[in-house]
Amino acid sequence: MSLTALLVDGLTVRFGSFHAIDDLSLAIDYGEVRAVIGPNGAGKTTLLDVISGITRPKQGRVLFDGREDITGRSEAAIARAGIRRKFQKPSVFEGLTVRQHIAIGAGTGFRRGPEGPALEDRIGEVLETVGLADQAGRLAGELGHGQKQWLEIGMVLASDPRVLMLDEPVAGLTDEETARTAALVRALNRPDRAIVVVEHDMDFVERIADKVTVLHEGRTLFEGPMDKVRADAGVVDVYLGR
Amino acid sequence: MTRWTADRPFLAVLALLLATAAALPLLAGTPLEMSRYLANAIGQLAAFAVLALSLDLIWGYLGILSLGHGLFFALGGYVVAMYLLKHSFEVTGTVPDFLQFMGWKDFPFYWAGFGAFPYALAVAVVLTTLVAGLFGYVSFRSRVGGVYFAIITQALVYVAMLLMFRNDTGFGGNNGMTGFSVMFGWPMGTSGMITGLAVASLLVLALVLAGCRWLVGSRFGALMLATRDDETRLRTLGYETLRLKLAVWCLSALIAMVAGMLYVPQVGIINPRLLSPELSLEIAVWVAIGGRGHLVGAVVGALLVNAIKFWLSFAAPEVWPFILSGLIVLVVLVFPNGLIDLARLRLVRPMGPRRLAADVGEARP
Amino acid sequence: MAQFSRRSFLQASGLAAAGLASPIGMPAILRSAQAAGPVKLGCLFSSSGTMANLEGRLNYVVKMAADEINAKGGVNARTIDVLVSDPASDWPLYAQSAKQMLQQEKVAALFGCWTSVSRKTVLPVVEQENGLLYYPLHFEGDENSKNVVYVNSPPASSVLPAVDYLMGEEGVSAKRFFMLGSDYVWPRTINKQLKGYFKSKGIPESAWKEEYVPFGFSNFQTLVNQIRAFADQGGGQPVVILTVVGNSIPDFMREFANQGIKATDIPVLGLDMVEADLEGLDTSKLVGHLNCWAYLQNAKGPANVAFLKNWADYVKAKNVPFKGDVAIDPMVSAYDSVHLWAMAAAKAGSFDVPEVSKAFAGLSFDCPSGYKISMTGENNYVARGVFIGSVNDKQGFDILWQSKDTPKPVPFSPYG
Amino acid sequence: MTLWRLPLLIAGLLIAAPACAAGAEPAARAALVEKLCGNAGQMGEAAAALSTLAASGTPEEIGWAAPLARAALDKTLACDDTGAVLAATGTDAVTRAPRAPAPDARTPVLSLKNRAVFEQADAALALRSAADPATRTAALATLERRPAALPEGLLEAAAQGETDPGLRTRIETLAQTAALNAADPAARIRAIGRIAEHPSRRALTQVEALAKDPAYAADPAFRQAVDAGLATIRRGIALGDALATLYNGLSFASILFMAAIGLAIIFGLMGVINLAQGELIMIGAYVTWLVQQGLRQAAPALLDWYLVLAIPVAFLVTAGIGIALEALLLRHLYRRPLMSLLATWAVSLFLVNTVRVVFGTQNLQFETPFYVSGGVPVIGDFIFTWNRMFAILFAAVTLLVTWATVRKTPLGLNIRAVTQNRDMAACIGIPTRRVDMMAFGLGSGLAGLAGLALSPIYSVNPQMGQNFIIDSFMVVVLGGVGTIAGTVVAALGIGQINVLIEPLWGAVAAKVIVLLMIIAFLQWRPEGLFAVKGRRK
Repeated sequence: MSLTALLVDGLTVRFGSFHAIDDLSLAIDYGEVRAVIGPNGAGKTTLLDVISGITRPKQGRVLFDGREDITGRSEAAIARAGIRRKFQKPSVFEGLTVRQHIAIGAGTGFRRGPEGPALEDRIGEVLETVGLADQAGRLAGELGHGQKQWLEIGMVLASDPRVLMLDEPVAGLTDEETARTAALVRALNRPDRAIVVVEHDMDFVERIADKVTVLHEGRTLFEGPMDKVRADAGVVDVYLGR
Repeated sequence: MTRWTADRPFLAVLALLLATAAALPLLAGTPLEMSRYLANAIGQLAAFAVLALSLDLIWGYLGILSLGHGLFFALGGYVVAMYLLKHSFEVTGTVPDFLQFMGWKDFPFYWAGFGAFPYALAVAVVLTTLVAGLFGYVSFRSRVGGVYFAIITQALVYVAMLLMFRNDTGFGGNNGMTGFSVMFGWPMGTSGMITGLAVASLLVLALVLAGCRWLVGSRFGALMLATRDDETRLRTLGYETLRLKLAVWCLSALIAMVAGMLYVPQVGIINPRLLSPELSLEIAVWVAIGGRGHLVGAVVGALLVNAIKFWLSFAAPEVWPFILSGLIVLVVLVFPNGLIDLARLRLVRPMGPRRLAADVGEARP
Repeated sequence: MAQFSRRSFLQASGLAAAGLASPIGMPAILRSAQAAGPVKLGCLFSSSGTMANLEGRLNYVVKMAADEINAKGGVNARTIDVLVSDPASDWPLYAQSAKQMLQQEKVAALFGCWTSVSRKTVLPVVEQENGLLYYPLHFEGDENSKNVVYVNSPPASSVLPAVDYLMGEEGVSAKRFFMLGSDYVWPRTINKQLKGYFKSKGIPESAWKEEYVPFGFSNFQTLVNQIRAFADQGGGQPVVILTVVGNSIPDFMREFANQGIKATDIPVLGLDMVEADLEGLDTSKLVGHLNCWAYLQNAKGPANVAFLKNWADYVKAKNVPFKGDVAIDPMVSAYDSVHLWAMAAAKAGSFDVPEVSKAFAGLSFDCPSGYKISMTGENNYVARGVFIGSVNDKQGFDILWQSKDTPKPVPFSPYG
Repeated sequence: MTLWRLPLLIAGLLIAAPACAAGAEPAARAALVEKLCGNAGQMGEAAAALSTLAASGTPEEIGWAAPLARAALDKTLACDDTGAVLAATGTDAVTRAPRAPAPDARTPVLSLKNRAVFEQADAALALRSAADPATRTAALATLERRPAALPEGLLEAAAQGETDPGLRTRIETLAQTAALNAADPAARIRAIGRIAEHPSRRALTQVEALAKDPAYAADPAFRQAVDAGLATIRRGIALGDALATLYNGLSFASILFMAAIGLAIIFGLMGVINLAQGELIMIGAYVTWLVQQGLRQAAPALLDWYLVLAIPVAFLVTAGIGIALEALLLRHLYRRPLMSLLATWAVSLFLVNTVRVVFGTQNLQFETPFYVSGGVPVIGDFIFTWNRMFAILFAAVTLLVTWATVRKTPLGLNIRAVTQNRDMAACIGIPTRRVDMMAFGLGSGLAGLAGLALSPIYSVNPQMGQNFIIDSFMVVVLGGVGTIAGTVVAALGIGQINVLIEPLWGAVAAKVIVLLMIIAFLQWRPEGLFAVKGRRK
């Protein structure tokens, strides 16, 4: 196993004449919680879209586990390889119960995945982790906003992914919920797992992130620990200059 | 999804279907015997209900609206009509009309073998799977969905209609095919045949309903709902939704085909009007009125709308279109889940108005 | 599907039951109310859909004829009650309505269908139920069911005389024929028979051309270009034999006139063209084009005067949504149908179809066309006169030619 | 140009002098009128006699004959036992003394063959006698249709008497054309040249026949003239065919565009499939008809301009219906596009049947103003028909106005903003609901205008809208949602391809092939021709 979980190499994404991502390179290691921040339109979500296979880059590639080129693969293949992602808007299946979500998340494709008691154990374990054990029978559409966020995290967690990407996990949450989520993210950190978090909430980022990447207009503006970020003149300029 | 044993509306409708199927032959000869007209009407209604189920399966549970399901309905219909004509010809020697007016001496070569029902059935299954599979594969692969899929399927069925209107295709053209006189060696139009076809339709409907109920209650059913609610989400969880959609789409097409095979012998004619975009749209209307995403809703919707249509197009032809459009608007505005909402109106709701499964998850922009 | 209360369960199953039961319950009520008194006749003409403009008026004509008969005391001491349905221009619905009329309502006779498709759809039903259908349209022939009365003419006694006229000295000495039709059985059969007829006259195959357009087709620009090209190739007087139907007729004629072609250049014989098709057109540019029917509004004679007056009065009295001053052949044919049926029923002293059928031989009726139309026992066709009409500038047809008497109808064409 | 005139003039005089037989004597006149009232054969003879009079009669004779030909065509000749009466003036056909026709008088009906000869006789007489140059021009146009069948000497006499120089030149040209089978080789060669000036398939047939003429083999000059004439005509026909195809394609495209543009705005903005769009087109046509009927009552003088005067009315009425539809129904269905599709279908069902109940099912009668009737032959077989031109121009103006509205007005800016990002637009204070309503009104109003533009081309009845719906959706989807340019290009492409395929495999096949092409294209490029790419999901 390589140390580098994700290697983004010379990535360019264009929508029409707009450069969403412009020759971007970065590396994310196992055991690391990496926060990606930046103003609106900096390319954060697009970066996650490219990694999870939703958007095809114009140039560049994404290597998983240091050697597996996953650019151009289908979303499902990338997910099965062990890269899972929570979306910006809570994306849950409103017609299914909480339990069914975790069961779907635990499976990998149509055939493989845990069955019977093993599956039940896994579901119980994940629900416990995200704190939804008492909601197992409810329809996802009936859950509150915070619960939906956690449900989605539980769903992507269920398959025990190697790379976990969280797009704005605390957007719209109360302080208390944010604190719980921060604890959850830290608890998910393991030596054989990389976690990428896109977030605007700086306090939250400070609490969870080992390292921060600041994107601006599709390029890396700064990379380093959070305290350095706050001190960096360029970053301050970008955030305040708007 | 509740277990099927606890799904009381489902059990009620299933029991009603089976009871009607049993009553039709049992009452024959008694004073309560249903008239041939009625038996025939029930049989046709059952065929429509099967058709509605096929659409509900993909629209209600997969979120894909096809406005071209008449294509598969008609495909089944055409194949069974070819069987009936060829079979009638082999038994009675009657030459079909369209051969006469086209001035053709013999059946076109592709009619060979259609006198045997198993062969016709096999052709229907293969053709439906092929057409549905090919179209579905290309569409789903390029992620055509939502209203686009609806429009394209509508155009597809329209193209098929234009093609079948042509007389030189060897399928009867605009006239279509009629004059079926023999089926499985027995004469058509007798009371026994009419009852038999009606019973068969009811049994098939019951079977399809039970089968669909089993499917949507399974793990696969959960994945269908997940695809409907958020396909990208499901894909990024490692599921190739293309395969799932394709499988359900083909299954749905096959059910529609079966509905066509039941319908045509009972109505006694097939022609390209079955391919008109309006009919395909109407199927969606039945499902929407009954309750999208509820198998029972689709069945009830199809039965109700068509029963009223049968009755009104005779009793008060002028008002039917107004009633239909009124019904649609009512359903769309007041009962967003279809008339199945009526059944829940007085349900005690401790948590305030609950959103129902079918109310969400339409294709999003 | 969460939890259902007992009540909601009952509602749901009640809903399903209502769905199944409504066709059972409702007609039963109608049945009991209508069982005793009058004898029932059924109409199978669409009042909605593409055929509504043409077929719709026939419903009223049948009712008007029934009123006339009722005013004279009805038939066999019973009054006539006309039932109307709306098959909505949807062919399978014609069969459905026919079933309903025959099986549920036990009508004594049906009057209906315009297109051949709808007739072919209804045919098996009438034959199975041993009913009686009066079909008021001229058609392709090649059919003779004992359960259908063909009130209008088959091609051998309507189309061929008209084509003969065009080919003759008195007409335009036509030598070349552009056959343009809607793609369905009637135009196909007509053209097949015409080709057979041309061959029998020694006209070479290069002298005709056949084109078909789909139902409801309206963009005739390219086709009219093709007709001009065909006409300009030389080789004798060209004519267009037009068998398009419905709205395609006015759309074709409009484009034809707009491209500056006059009847004196290339005459059009519109076999299905009636006054109603000219309603929206400026006919001053179409003067001279032809049609051929068994009745034209300008027919001479007291029967026609009386019929036109009756119709105009009826339209006014009943607020009928059609023009009171337009009468077309199928209207008269439908009118004749009701009278022919009433005469047969009176002669048979019964409403039973086999009895009524036996009474057909020797019936005759003073048709508004001025001819005495008649039936023989040989077949179920009615002998009618033939008119060739010429479009005038008042959206009507002048009578250009009419047959001496009523030619004997020939059900099966000898040509192809 | 003047060289050939002299001999012709002399020839004309020579012919005119002795040929005063037919109409001078009262007895001869009575005989002619009797023939007019006779059977088809006799009527034909009468027409020939009238034509001869036109060529060689005295002005008095021509003046006497002209009303007769007219009356035969207009069916205003009342024949009775004592002759005939010209019903238009109430005078005896022979003596022109006032008299009433007998009560049993009948009006002879022209057979087709006779109609042709009477039209020619009437035109010939009018050319010689009409006071109004416009009438003479129209008469000449009729004569130009069949130059070969003209009575000898007519054109020469007419040219001589003609006062209008332009008209005289035209007559002389026609005279030369008519000399194709004359004895004089020079006249024939000139005739070929004249014919080749107006290439058409008929001209081609005429000249091609000359290749079998003995002179073709014998006379090199003649041969050269024929070959050159044929080449010119063939070129002209090819050019005419190309132009006709382009024009037909353009005209079809303009219809598609008109039907689709309103839909494109609504679909692009709200993602709503408005299945009632076809019915709004139909209602636009009905409103146009109502305006026409209103003008007939209120201001008959303006009747010809009803198509123009109806523009604001048709737009406002259909826009009003659209706004009502949006406010009452579709407003509640955002985020549920498939349900709104069914709802609009219900609306279309309702509208069709309401119109059917109110107006009946028959085709509406429209006046045909001069600017949408007839056509001008251009070259070859290409005829420039005015009703199509009206639709094309109308579509072009609509395009311009729509484009300006969307690009240059505040409403347009809002519409674009909402189309591109509804949530963002709402955030910056754009009243999206109001914009939706206005845009729906705009889209519906454009459909109403389409109905107006189509009324001179298609039959107007309650069903008419249904013909457009699938075609217009294909245009919108192919063009790419939300772009006017896409709609234009898609309409042009579909129209042109359709017209190109149609002569090869027929109308049905053309439609099928085009639709299949679009379906296939959309599988390959679901966002259409001109869609803006963006982040998916």
